[in-house]
Amino acid sequence: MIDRAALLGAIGRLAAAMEREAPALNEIDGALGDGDLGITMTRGMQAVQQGMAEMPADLGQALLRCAQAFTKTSGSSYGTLFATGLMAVAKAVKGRESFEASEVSGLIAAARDAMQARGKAELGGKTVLDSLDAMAKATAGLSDPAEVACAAREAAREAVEAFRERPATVGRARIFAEKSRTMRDPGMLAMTRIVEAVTGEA
Amino acid sequence: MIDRAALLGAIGRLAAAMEREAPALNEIDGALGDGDLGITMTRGMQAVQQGMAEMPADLGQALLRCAQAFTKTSGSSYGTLFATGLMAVAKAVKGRESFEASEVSGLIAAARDAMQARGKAELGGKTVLDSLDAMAKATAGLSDPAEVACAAREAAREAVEAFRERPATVGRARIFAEKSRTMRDPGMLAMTRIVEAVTGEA
Amino acid sequence: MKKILNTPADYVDEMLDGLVAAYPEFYRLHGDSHRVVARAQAGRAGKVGIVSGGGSGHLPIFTGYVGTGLLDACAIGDVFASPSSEQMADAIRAADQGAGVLRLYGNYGGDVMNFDMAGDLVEFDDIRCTTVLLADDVASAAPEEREKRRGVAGMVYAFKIAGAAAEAGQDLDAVTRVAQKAADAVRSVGAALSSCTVPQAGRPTFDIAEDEMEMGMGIHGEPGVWRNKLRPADAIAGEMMDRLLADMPVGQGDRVSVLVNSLGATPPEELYILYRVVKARLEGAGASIVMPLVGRYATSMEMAGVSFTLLKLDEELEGLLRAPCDCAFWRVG
Amino acid sequence: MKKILNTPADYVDEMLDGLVAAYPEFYRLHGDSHRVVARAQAGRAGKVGIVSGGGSGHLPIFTGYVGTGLLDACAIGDVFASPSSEQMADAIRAADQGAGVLRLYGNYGGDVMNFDMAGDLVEFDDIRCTTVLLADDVASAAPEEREKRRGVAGMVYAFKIAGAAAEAGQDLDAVTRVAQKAADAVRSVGAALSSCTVPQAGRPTFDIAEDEMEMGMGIHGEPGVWRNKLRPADAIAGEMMDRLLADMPVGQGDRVSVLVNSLGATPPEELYILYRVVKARLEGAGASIVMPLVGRYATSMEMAGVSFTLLKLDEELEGLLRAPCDCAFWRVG
Ligand SMILES: Nc1ncnc2c1ncn2[C@@H]1O[C@H](COP(=O)(O)OP(=O)(O)O)[C@@H](O)[C@H]1O
Ligand SMILES: Nc1ncnc2c1ncn2[C@@H]1O[C@H](COP(=O)(O)OP(=O)(O)O)[C@@H](O)[C@H]1O
Ligand SMILES: [Mg+2]
Ligand SMILES: [Mg+2]
Ligand SMILES: [Mg+2]
Ligand SMILES: [Mg+2]
Repeated sequence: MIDRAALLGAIGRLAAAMEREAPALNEIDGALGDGDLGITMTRGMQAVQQGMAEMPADLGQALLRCAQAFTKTSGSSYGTLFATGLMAVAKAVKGRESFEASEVSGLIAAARDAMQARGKAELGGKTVLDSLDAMAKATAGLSDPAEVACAAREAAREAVEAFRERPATVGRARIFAEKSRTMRDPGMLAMTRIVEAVTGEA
Repeated sequence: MIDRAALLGAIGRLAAAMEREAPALNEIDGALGDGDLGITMTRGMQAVQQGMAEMPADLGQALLRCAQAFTKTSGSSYGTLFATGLMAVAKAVKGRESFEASEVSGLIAAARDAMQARGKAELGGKTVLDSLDAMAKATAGLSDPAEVACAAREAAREAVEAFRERPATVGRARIFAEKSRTMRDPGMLAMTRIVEAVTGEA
Repeated sequence: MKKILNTPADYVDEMLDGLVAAYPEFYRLHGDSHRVVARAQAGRAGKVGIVSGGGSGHLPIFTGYVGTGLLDACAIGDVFASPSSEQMADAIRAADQGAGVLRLYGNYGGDVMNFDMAGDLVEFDDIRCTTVLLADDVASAAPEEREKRRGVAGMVYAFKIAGAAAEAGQDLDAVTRVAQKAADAVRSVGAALSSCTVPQAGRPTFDIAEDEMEMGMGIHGEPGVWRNKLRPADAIAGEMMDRLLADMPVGQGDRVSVLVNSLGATPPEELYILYRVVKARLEGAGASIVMPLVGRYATSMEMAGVSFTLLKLDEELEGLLRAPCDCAFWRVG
Repeated sequence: MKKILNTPADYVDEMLDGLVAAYPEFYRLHGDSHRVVARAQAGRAGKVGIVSGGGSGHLPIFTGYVGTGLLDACAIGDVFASPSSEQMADAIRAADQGAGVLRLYGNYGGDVMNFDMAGDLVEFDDIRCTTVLLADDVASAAPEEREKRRGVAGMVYAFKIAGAAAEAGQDLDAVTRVAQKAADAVRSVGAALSSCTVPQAGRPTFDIAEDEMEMGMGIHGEPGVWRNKLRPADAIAGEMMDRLLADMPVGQGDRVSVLVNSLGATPPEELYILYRVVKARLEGAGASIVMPLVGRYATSMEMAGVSFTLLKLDEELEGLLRAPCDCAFWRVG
């Protein structure tokens, strides 16, 4: 069961992880783009953390606040997409103080769809959408929290590698499509780190 | 005696000499300035030559035309100074169809003074003024045409060397005063070539 | 290329401070993000608002065009980086005079996401928003994929035309329609001779040899259609006109405006040399040139290079183009 | 730095062709030398004429400032080279409306000789001429030798003020007096970060390392007062203000205008960063800033660098500064 306490715990772990991973994420983003992915996530999570004390018990309201922390601190694609995904989940759990692990797959799918609508990218295009898609599929039908967490992590990790040899198709990296063919997508890698932190495995 | 025929002869020789010397004059001017001294003199003398057919017998009128050829074709210091000198001589011989070799010293002095007024430079400043000053002094009191010619040439040549080690004090070269200390002044060298051509020794 | 700045992190904030300090009669900072510039005097109540925005480093785009008969507000990001959607939402709020707001900006992925998100945010304020995207760079995608093209200097014309319509009291749908009409009638192409340097990066965005140029390059250094030896001015201008006219033919009796734009370092002297060819080509095709613009209207800081923008006019667009406007960088009428 | 041109020999002629083609409402070529630009519509009969001139490569200086409330005509030489005295005489003839002509230009040896010679030439046309020289570059000579200083961006203010006086119907002596007053009240200083390239030369005028700058450098690359590592914007602006204020103190209650000028490649973003310091210094001294100018007003083609120009105002100068003017590069009122 995921409630306010669980959320606060996840926020703390994610903020710490992003701070730790920032240089690595900046570097991989910098190879094909502007090298700000680590900054985007770190700043966003710092702002989320600052709002932790007054975080509402209504998970919809709470996740909306998290989203707003990102819309305030970042104009980068990933920050906006992440906020979009959070808002989609917020909408889905609005008015509730908890949800079950069995709902996670559907929530991830909702985030994926909202982010796809926002970013107008195709599935299969080597973006964070493909990580989410893999995670939604891998967690579908599961209800044990540990199993859900494990499946999500595995799916995220495998997606990064599965798409490694593909050319980038969106964002700044698209310009360097050929060069990108040997490189992991920064946004997919970031999503792996995010799931790892949220599920307490990082 | 200098008359229209003598003037036309001198013009022909000078135009040819300037064409021939242009690369050398451009090069020495280029070392400290904009490298246009040869172009200035070549263009000016070409324009003078174009007016040769209708050159008036009145030497004042004729020299005024020569001056105008330079005011039309050049905005460079040397062209304007040269035109100024020619205009001063033109004024002095206005209405006359000839003058004597004994007058040359005074005419050079008149040119020197007009050019000094125009360019506001001091005598002794390593410029064409110093060539003219030396020539005026060396030809003073002489009346034999060959003697006058020889004295003017010698004076011009000696002046170039006498000022060689001095720093430039005017024009673009002044910026490179130190570097200029080992170099001949382009305008003084040009005046030597001019006298040589005009007196038939080039 | 060297830059005059204090620290890269302060570049945009200090730049905006200086801009509003120099022109308090035109610009003010709105809100507390320090990244939203609005008109010093807000537009008339009931006037449709027009906002734009995007990364810094393109002055006068975007901020410079806040002014009467032009934009109402702008959100500005770091150099070549989108502002946040909250800042865009703030710009929309600043621009709103109760008649809705047109979002008018260039087609870049991050900006599009953020302006869309900003629209979601201001829904809570009951502000109605429409969108017109500039996608005028013919070198950035084939005609079949026009909607994928980047937005470049064509924005200048769109700001002018939409701004005039809004100033004239047209409603949001009408302003949006005419802005879209301008966006559809505008084509641009650029050529770069040297890179600029993003302050945070500290080194040129791309390397290009001292005797090379790149045709069709984008204003952030996006690759163009060819890179080769620098060509003579008339050949460069000729090819740029070929590319524009292939995409949007201009013929006998057509009326067009044309913008010959420096990307930054290229001085006006060179623009005039190019303009000879532009004029000869357009008039040679039988077209008349209306209000040509030659200068720095959309830049990439100190990048050397040029862009040409062609706007095909009808009576409505020409009237709006000629209408008065006023900002620190451009004045008509 | 690369240039867009056809052949160096045609650079200036083609540039002027393009300029008059782009702005036929402002400029026309006068006479047959192809190097004299006059107002498209000559000034009123009986108006005092104002001419300027000098080498090309400084747009908007000189040609750009031909216009109402500014100059009547200009003679333009090759890049960084004086026009001929005949061309200057032609410009004086174009400017004359029967009330005499003020020659208003920068203190460079060749230009001075040629404008003096041009005065001799137009004596035959019975045109009365006066002269005011700009010698505003404080870095180019000590205060004791002020008359030896180079003329730089201060010209812009002198054109504006003399132009307004002439437009207002003042006679030649009055226009000359007020132009001299402006010339006496103006001080400039520049700093260069990179060289420009004279087309005929084909290589940068001077070499300067990628991490160096030069303080006090002239607009043709004349050496400055020091060359050293590039400093932060605030330090550069601070030193430039120090130099100006040491030469012409500004204090409580003074009214000044200030021009923060790009020498070419330096983008407006950087000018605004500098302007913060300029404003703080002047206001900190108790002075009020009137009509600050920030932009490209006097350049060396694609040179990177800036100049600051300070003009101390009295009531008369302020009135003339604020009077209307109009040309393709600057409009007031
Ligand atoms: N339109 C899009 N749709 C989905 N994912 C996207 C999109 N654009 C970018 N991404 C993802 O975001 C990552 C890059 O994010 P970020 O560094 O914030 O981009 P930028 O700095 O270029 O705005 C990419 O690796 C990709 O996974
Ligand atoms: N003010 C001056 N007075 C006297 N002679 C001068 C003056 N200025 C330049 N000169 C002479 O002219 C020569 C340079 O001429 P020129 O190349 O035409 O100059 P620039 O190209 O810099 O205008 C100098 O070598 C010097 O002899
Ligand atoms: Mg990035
Ligand atoms: Mg980014
Ligand atoms: Mg020379
Ligand atoms: Mg010269």
